[in-house]
Amino acid sequence: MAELSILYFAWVREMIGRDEDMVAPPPGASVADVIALLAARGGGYAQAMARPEKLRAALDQNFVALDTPIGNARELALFPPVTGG
Amino acid sequence: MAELSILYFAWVREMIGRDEDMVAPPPGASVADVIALLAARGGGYAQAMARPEKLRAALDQNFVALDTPIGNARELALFPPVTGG
Amino acid sequence: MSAVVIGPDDFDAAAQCAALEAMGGGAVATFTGIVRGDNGLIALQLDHYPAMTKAQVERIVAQAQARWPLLGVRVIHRVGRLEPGARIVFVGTASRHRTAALESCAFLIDWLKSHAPFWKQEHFADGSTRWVEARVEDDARAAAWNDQATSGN
Amino acid sequence: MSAVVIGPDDFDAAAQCAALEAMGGGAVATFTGIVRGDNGLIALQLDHYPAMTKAQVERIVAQAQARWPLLGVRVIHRVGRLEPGARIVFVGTASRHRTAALESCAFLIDWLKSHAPFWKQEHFADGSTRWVEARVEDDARAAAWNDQATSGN
Repeated sequence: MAELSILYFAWVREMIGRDEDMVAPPPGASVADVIALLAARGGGYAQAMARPEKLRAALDQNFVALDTPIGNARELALFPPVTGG
Repeated sequence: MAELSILYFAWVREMIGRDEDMVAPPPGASVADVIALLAARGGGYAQAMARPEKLRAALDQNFVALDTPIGNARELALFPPVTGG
Repeated sequence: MSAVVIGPDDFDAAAQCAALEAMGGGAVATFTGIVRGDNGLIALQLDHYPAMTKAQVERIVAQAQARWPLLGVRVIHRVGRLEPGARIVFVGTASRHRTAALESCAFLIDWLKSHAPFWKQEHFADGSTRWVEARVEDDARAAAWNDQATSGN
Repeated sequence: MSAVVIGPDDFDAAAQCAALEAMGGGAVATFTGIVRGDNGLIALQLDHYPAMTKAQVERIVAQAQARWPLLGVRVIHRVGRLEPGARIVFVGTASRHRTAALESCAFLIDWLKSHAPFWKQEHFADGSTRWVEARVEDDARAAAWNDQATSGN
């Protein structure tokens, strides 16, 4: 099964205390499914993933909705809504 | 009767060939009446004043519509629509 | 530094921006107009109505300040002979709010175009000259700010 | 000079403006965002997603270029620790047309706010920190550009 790099930014990274993880999501999993898998790890993961509606995601560096299938993507980033500019 | 300074700008000044004139408009005269008086002088005046709808005016340095009475104003400026900026 | 400068001299846009940036807002918007060398144009001659110009521009600036929460405004409009590449006009606004800075900057340049007593004459390489005609769109853009104010947008 | 620069370094806004003014259009619009020292803020820390940031900003620039007739665009966004008074972001556009320069500049800063992967963390004098929350108005302003495109305005 393909490995997926997961990157964290802003308070997601701070709550988890890590910059990234590698996971092997089940076939057909969506971004939301991966978020649920991470939340099940408890601790900072559970805290960061507690309210998926507060999260935004990018698959292979393109913004996607949380119901998007992971497909063959290599990199999933999870972060709060952006606040640049 | 009060004397009124008339100032010309842009192509109005060029057609008339003068920067300014002094006139004594009749009591109750409007800006348009003064324009008609100037047009009656013929030559460059007639040319510059031929189409009043192409002219704009300021009385004592405030933009006014052409039907505005001269009243006690001391200075009338006649010019084309502005093109600054 | 006066908020409004009308005169023949070029200006240091960087110094203007630095002054606006130092006003403690988070947002500075600027617009700079430059002489284009189209169609053989060798110079623009900018005529104005000296006794009226500065007061009228200051009136427009006061309208912008009444309408948006601005920390600073700078308007510089040059007059006289200006060659291609020369700056004609600079508008700069500083605010705590991005939209206030951007909108007031656009308002000011739109209103300068249609409400300040300047006239441009084009001088061409063949010796001919032409007074620039006012554009209907410019009046429409300026009028649109009034419509917005009326409808509360 | 690249149209898009993402990095920790401050920049010479005057040089950016000079480059835009030299592009032969008649109109240059700029927006500069600056760190405000409100409520005891001593620094902003700007986080970003390095592999994605530049490509995403270039995509936004390409959208502006497709939508308005632009001669040049410059976007500079800083990252890392920035103290009050420091520039965070610069957007500059050059066009033959005043409205194209002004509108594209506003579009770019609105879209950077809502579509570029940057995150701001506030650091206060008392040692506390706070991640800035996205503002609903910012999304609404960015979305409004889409509505305009759809309705043909």
